[in-house]
Amino acid sequence: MVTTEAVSLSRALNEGLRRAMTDDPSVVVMGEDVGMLGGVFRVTDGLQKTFGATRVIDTPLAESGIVGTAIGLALRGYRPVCEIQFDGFVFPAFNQITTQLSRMRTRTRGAVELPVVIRIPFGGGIGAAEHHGESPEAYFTHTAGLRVVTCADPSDAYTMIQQAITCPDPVIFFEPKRRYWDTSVIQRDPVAAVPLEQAEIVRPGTDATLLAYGPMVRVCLEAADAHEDRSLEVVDLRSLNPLDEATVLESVRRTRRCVIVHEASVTGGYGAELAARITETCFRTLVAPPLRVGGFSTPYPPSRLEDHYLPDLDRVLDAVDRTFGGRP
Amino acid sequence: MVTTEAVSLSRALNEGLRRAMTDDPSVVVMGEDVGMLGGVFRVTDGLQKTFGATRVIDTPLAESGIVGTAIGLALRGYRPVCEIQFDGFVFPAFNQITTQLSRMRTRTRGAVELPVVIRIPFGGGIGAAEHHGESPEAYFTHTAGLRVVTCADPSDAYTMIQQAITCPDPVIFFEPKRRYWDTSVIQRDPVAAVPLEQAEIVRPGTDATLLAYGPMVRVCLEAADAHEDRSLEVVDLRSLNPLDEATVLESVRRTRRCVIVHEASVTGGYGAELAARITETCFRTLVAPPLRVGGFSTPYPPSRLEDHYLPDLDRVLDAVDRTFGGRP
Amino acid sequence: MTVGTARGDTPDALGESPTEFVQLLSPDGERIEHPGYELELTAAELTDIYRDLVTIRAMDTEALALARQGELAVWASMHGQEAAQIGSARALAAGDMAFPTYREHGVAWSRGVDPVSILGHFRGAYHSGWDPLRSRVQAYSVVIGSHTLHATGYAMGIQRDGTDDAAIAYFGDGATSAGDVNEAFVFAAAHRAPVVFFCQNNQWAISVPVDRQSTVPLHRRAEGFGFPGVRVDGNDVLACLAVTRKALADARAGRGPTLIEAFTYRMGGHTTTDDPTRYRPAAETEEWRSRDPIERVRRHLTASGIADREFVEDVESRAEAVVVDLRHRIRTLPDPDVAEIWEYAYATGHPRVDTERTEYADYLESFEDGQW
Amino acid sequence: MTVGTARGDTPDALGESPTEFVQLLSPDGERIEHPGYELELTAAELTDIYRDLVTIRAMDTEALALARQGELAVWASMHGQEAAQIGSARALAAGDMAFPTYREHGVAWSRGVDPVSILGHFRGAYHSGWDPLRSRVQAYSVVIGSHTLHATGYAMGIQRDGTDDAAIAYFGDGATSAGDVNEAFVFAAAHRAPVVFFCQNNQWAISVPVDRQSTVPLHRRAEGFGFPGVRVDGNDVLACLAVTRKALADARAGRGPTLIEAFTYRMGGHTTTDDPTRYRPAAETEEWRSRDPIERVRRHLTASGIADREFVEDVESRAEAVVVDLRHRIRTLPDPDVAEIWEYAYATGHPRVDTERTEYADYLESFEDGQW
Ligand SMILES: Cc1ncc(C[n+]2csc(CCOP(=O)(O)OP(=O)(O)O)c2C)c(N)n1
Ligand SMILES: Cc1ncc(C[n+]2csc(CCOP(=O)(O)OP(=O)(O)O)c2C)c(N)n1
Ligand SMILES: [Mg+2]
Ligand SMILES: [Mg+2]
Repeated sequence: MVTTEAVSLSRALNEGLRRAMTDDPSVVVMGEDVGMLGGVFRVTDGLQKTFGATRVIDTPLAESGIVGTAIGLALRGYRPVCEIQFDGFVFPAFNQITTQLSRMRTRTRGAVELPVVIRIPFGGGIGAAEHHGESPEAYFTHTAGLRVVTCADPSDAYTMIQQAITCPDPVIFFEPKRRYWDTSVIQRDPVAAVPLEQAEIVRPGTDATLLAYGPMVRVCLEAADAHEDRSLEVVDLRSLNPLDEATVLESVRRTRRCVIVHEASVTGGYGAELAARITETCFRTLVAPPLRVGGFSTPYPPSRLEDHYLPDLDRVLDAVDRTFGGRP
Repeated sequence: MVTTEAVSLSRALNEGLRRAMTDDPSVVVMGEDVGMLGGVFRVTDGLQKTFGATRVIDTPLAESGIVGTAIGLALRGYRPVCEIQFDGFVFPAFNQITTQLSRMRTRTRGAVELPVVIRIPFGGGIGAAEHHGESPEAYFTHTAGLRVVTCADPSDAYTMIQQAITCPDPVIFFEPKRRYWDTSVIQRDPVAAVPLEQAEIVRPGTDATLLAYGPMVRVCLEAADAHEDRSLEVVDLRSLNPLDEATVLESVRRTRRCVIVHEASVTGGYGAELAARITETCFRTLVAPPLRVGGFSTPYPPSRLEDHYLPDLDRVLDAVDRTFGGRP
Repeated sequence: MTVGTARGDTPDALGESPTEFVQLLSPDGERIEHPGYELELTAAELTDIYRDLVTIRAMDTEALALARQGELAVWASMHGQEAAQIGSARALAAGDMAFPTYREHGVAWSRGVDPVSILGHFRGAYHSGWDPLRSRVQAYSVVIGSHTLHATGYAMGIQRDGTDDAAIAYFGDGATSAGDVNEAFVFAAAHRAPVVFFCQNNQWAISVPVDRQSTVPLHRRAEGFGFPGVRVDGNDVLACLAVTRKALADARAGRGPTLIEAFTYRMGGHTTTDDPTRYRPAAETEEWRSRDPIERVRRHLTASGIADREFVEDVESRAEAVVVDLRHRIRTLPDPDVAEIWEYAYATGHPRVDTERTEYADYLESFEDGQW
Repeated sequence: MTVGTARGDTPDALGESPTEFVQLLSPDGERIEHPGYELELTAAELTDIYRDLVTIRAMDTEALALARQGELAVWASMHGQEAAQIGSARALAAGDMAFPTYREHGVAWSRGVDPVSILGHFRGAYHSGWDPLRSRVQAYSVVIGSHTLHATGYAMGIQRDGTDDAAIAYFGDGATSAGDVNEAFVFAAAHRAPVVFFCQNNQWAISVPVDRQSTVPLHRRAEGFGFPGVRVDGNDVLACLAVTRKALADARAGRGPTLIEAFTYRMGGHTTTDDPTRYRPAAETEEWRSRDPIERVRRHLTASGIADREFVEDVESRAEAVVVDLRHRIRTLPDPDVAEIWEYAYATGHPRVDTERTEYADYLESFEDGQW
């Protein structure tokens, strides 16, 4: 079913999955509540009805089991797409992801490929309970052998999920939870699709670069719109590992300033890698240090406090101003 | 048993544990093979004989179970010291560490403290099989609520393990596997002990700072000795979270150059956080970007290749020279 | 009174094979004897139980309304599981420690936890609103299964203390698939730890029916780990009390763990954000309504002359009073102070955490100064 | 021939209660019938089995020597477990897939894996030296238990393909405590997946005796998950073959998984870096030596006239030839090229990985240029 009206990010993922399952009978979807319920965010809505219970599998409640059996299915030639219900519940599967999924290719000297996609709704800002609002991406970007990507809008959601599924490497696919219901008209032409590992300059600018991904892209766009004095460029990284260094470094070299924004704790977060890499390569061009805006170095707070913990427009602008030598 | 001759790092840990168990009957040691065998590295050698099987517990083979029951023991007032047999086997316990151990204090608004120590032999260079030579520290330093420390020599091993045990916060205690058999005369005076969260300048210098911890401290000391033209300062971080920013930043501000060395993959490793933080705070003082020397962005290789993967004296010196504007 | 083993459901009722379980009170309120599970309760004890059941049902109903009004972010209803929770919690001694999931409001209430603390969790005011060590019920556990290992470790601590306390871990049917729960079985069996595993099989793990988790009755899982499992009518508060009491007695006597499967039903959605009509037939829920855990106690009390209409009305009006007070207090519950973000992460000083707190306070102040 | 259930050990022998298991060949080489496990083998099949047993024992002995000489970094000996591995692997059809741990050299050998690839793993030349998909035995799995889920998922794939292949997962007694193994039981049962769980209970997980993992026989774990468990004399190659064959037939017929507990013994240390004298009495090992899995086959072959002294000598000299060749090839096994560090991490291009490879090559070259 192809629509021309605006669709939500959740719906775009649903259509992307549907397309992938139609194109390739080896694609199977598995996870908790992905069948009749269609997933708690409805991303797999209706898929079981169309493709049956052997291709859309309601699994027992065990994340290690989900990823572990997905690896087995991939060894048998399938392309499993696993859903982890919420960010905070990926940790029981961490061993399978880190010691098995990410390494099978290296372990077998290329003899075995594991084209497994692990979808994880991530990020906060929806007023949810503990373990339902977190951003664990840095645990995965440090794990060699994994690809880590995230979409920020419905168009990317639609294409990137399909690209992730056809990718021969395992892909951790982060979905910006609080953007599930954002809508836009989606681009369905596969020829026009940006490659999975490429970053995108979603708003050109000249004075400073804002680096973001997933839910923070919109915040950065709003910040760029809001800033009265400076022309801010916003880069949506899209792929965190590999990082599209060419696009990122080109932008930073041009603007000579950058602010990195994510929801995860700043300490040891993905922004640390960005800042370190940018400094290593652009040290002489930079006129200010790369600054990081993100969650604090404490566990994610109860939801009544999350608006403080999460970067917002004001905190981004504050950091931008600091790269220009302090608050105005 | 107190000795005045040189003891190995493994032995120093053993003595530290023995001291802690003698001082406080609530300390229990638990893990796979920690009893009769004394652990695969003999760190718990003889403890079961002295303290009995109720205080030195040979657990079933299940790391989540080890950490999960340790949390329960701590809730009941005990101070468990868990041994994870090798770095690569901590991942089945990752959920318990990340979602439970690190957060119970926050979750209960300070009502519950979990003084649990998790000992993990880490690092490569001993010719071991897959999963036996890795450096997972960055997964833990990004996890708010945990303290992460590592010792580099027998004296620190002896005192730091005792400090970790008395610490009211959960501590991930990394032990540099390939230094277990390094020996030195250990300092046993508790009054002279450096606080757990403090870094130490283990070799003063003026031209560049080498930041290292655990197994790489010795490599950096050797590099400092070997460099013919430059005076290199070596800082042993000891505590990764919290980081002793005061000591680190003071050193880097003084030398204006720094090289960060660890065995873990550079991508998303702890060095990224160090580099980012140093740049944020010392940007105008630095004359060169902080450089990172570490493992590559690929899974740990088979042991016949590990000498290439692991930083050595030459790679450290190469980086030092690059901070001075290229190879000599 | 009839004697023997009751059947929980008939093949046609739920489309599965008949289920044997321990039942002491039939859906009609008839008292049944079950060998090995003798239970003598005074009239006062029975009316207390009834009071608890009615009160938590009222609180649950109120919480659902508060969630609908936006006063709570979400609510996990325990409707249908009152007997399992009140019955088992009543079996606990003062020194025992309970390890609940997010749905054990009846257990928390039984342990004397202020209901505002329970609702405050769902409001997002805090992760946990009570002191777990003082109230002897731990913080609600959200990551399925993890806390069963905590209960087991806690029980290992009891063994080392040499006291006759016990621990009880609550979890659902879905949780039985989790590695942690099975590891808890391994550790508890290896140590003969004084822990009771209380599984509320409410037939559903969100949208997944229990037969996706196991093709055999859940209580049978225990035997292969080396300890007994028993199925109890989870809608029968007396049976839940008796079965838990026996399991706790065994634990205290050094006979190790027991797995109790309380066969019950989740009458509502998984939480207020769930839509159960997407995956389960209304007829199933209706069938279970006829086995209501509160109704049968009322029938029993009335039939045995312990309670009259006046008593029933008194219980209801007192429950209403609790609810009115609760509604008021939750609506006026202040948001936590922003400093709580940093307050509890570490017991000891942490330079980065301290810096962040100060910097953020300065940042917030800069707005109040009108600079922004 | 005697008929009936054999006893694996007597209370005084191992200090535990008698153990019932399926046995088809007594330690004396006497053929026994066991109802449900009929087995007819030709003389050629029997001699083939014997040849395998002797050859892998010789290889194992050689590998121990090579480890002592420093040619291998470490070796995990399978001494004592030959019958369990050869017997079960012989039951596999060509299309079946085996999921081994680090100790399944007999299984790998049975599947036609070049022994140099096995030893190369322990030399540290590579993590895995064979193509798992072509040889139909997966890479050695080191993280205890993880691969049991892979086997289960693979079996779910077989179901989806509609073929009658099966999967077999090997693991030890210690592994039964791991969450992953129990989750594999859950998934396999829920899907009735065609997978056989083959547990070699060699009585020890490094220094931890099996009774720390479970107080009841391990095969009983299965029942509570809804599938059958069976204990077999793991030192009896015929029984291991018959029991595995039946389990595989059940799997192919859609009857779901079976847990097989092969009751056996690890005659050596855990690996060459282990010192078993620290934790277990020599008498125990000696007791088990009298149940040697190879000796009983030799006795049977000799007694039944299938083999004479000449045959036995021929088998030994051929095994020796394999070993001599192996020794030579492992000693001359080249170290892997340094580029392998980056070669296999990703199937597709990865800028950072590519940069590192180039930079490191330049760096190495700078030494060769004599600049350093
Ligand atoms: C490890 C983990 N995975 C997934 C979830 C999401 N989740 C919350 S409740 C639930 C179902 C739980 O079912 P059950 O154990 O039967 O308990 P019930 O909710 O029925 O009381 C799921 C999948 C979670 N909380 N933790
Ligand atoms: C998850 C994990 N934890 C710990 C280890 C370390 N380790 C290697 S083998 C072993 C014992 C395994 O015992 P068992 O399962 O009985 O197999 P066996 O070695 O006896 O064949 C342990 C603890 C590991 N490999 N993986
Ligand atoms: Mg349930
Ligand atoms: Mg074993």
